[in-house]
Amino acid sequence: MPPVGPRSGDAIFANVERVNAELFTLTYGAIVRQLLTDLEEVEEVNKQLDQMGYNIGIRLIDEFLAKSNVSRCVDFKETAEVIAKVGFKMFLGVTASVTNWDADGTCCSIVLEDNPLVDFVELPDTCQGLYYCNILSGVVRGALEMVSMKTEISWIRDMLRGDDAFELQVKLLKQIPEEYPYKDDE
Amino acid sequence: MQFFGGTEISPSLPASTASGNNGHMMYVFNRNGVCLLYREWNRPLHTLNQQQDHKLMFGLLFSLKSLTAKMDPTTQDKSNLGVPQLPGQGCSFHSFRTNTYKLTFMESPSGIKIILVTHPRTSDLRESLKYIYNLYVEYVVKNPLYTPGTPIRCELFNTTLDQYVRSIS
Amino acid sequence: MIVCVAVVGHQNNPLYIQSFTDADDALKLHHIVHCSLDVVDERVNNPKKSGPTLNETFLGLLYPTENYKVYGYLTNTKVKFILVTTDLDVKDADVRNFFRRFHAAYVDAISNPFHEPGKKITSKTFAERVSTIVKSFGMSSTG
Amino acid sequence: MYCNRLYANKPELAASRIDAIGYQVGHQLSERYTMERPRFTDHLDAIKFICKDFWSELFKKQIDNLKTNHRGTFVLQDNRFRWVSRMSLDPSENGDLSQENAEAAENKAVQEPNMHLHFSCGVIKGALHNLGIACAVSADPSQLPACSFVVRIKP
Repeated sequence: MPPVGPRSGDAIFANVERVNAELFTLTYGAIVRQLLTDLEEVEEVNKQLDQMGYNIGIRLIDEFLAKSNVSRCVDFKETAEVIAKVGFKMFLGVTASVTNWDADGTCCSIVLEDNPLVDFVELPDTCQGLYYCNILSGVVRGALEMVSMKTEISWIRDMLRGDDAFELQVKLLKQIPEEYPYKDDE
Repeated sequence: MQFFGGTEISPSLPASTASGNNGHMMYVFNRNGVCLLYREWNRPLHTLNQQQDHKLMFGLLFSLKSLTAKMDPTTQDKSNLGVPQLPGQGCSFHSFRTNTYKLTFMESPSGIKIILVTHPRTSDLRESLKYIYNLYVEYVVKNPLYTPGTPIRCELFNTTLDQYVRSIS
Repeated sequence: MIVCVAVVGHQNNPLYIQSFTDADDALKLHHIVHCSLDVVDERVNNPKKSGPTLNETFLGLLYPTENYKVYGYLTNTKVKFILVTTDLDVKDADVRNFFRRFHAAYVDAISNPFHEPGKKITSKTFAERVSTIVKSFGMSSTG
Repeated sequence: MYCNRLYANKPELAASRIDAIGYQVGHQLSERYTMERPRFTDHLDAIKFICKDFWSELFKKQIDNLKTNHRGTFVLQDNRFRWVSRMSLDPSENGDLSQENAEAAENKAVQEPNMHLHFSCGVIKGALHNLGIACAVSADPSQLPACSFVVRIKP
């Protein structure tokens, strides 16, 4: 099978309708802050951001597929590469790399060295448990679920917590085949 | 057999030579088999009620895909007939033609299926379906009032789609 | 050498004040900053025809004392920046350049989603950037 | 488009929250986009700034039409407002309803985009407040994809 779809998102990124970068970054910041005010518990905010990300991911996948011309996402390894190289470039304008594959190819890390979401951000001491970019893990989870891959995603490194990069661990739980939705005797 | 190969996507309209009313009807299903959209332009005969009609169409695709994959002479890796596949797994068909109509089909890796039934003498419509998929992204997925997984009720999508289908030759 | 910089909110509430001297004249510098605020108000309300262009953010030299020169800047959002320097021969262009960079640092600092408008600026990044800008003051034109 | 979707998927975030989020963003942006420009002399000057420079930064286009009654009310119209350009509902859905219900449905069609416009209103309000202008901002999406914003300056 020849490789399908593009290997980099640069060309697509250039064509995608873009929203003003500062507006995007500041809006995300304002949302996080509003959630902190409303929910009080940092854990709850993490959960909510993940859920919002998931809701976005399940929509974003179709735009990604339509614009990137990726026609199949069956192999997890290939899909992870495409998400990192093309997906992140297309929607965030940054390139991510995929590393730390485990032996059976079901777990890897997506590493971001640059992340526009955190421009200007300094976490106050009261928010130390906050995964500020948790929306990203939700987006990836939602998008992968739409291409039949149930995953578990967690943060390994976070620059707002003093690490040198952002690292998301993506663990494939199972691939769900398409079921025939109607009962035969109906 | 593989539907849509590695060609560049065309955000612009695929060229059409002549226009007319070649489109009969169109279905959009999601990965759960929910019929998100049924649109009809030219269908003189209705034999089934709408629900049965959708079910029949979905069943046809489901079985045909399973059969085409099973028949594939180029690959070893096959599951048993009727066993569910991942969207995009195995080979698939992109169209078939009868003496009275032509059916063109595409499926995205996210399981969105677009089926366009047209006049039997229409040309290769694979690019057109990709274009319709792009319309779906722009006017349905990006419509904040639309809830994923529910039937599509977006005026902008319908009008743009109708206009485009009229141009198909 | 710059001895003190300050950011003051539109109700004359101090948002950031930092002195850069070893001596314990912080109190004196704060007093100078405080006094300069009235000059800013006066300057804005009664613009001199000979002074800088009408409504320009850069207000120029507010007043010289025996040992210091005090410069002012007023943003569109009515936030005042004050600069106190011991240099007696200061180029206008250097001061303008200083305020431009200082303003950019300020804008980024208030863009932190956790910063509350009207509250003091506690950002470490901002403090570091200010210190860099202060250190490089006047360098560009002297070579 | 994407930030629009962020909150679009959060129906439980009430209008006031969305407005507050927009306010914070507008407040911050106004500081950024007024850097290196002279201070405004009056309200009209500031409103013009919103129509031209501010709108251009955000949407790569200016407000198409500005009207005022010269007593503190300004109407800013964008003939093709980007954040609602993909928004539509099917009117025929309510085709066979009685007159009364049809009116209710129409109200709904107006209200829903309204929720999404709270963000834009918040942005404008936050920006103007930071420029020293206390005001109330509302949106009129009845002519989609055109959209008008009404700014009422508080005396």
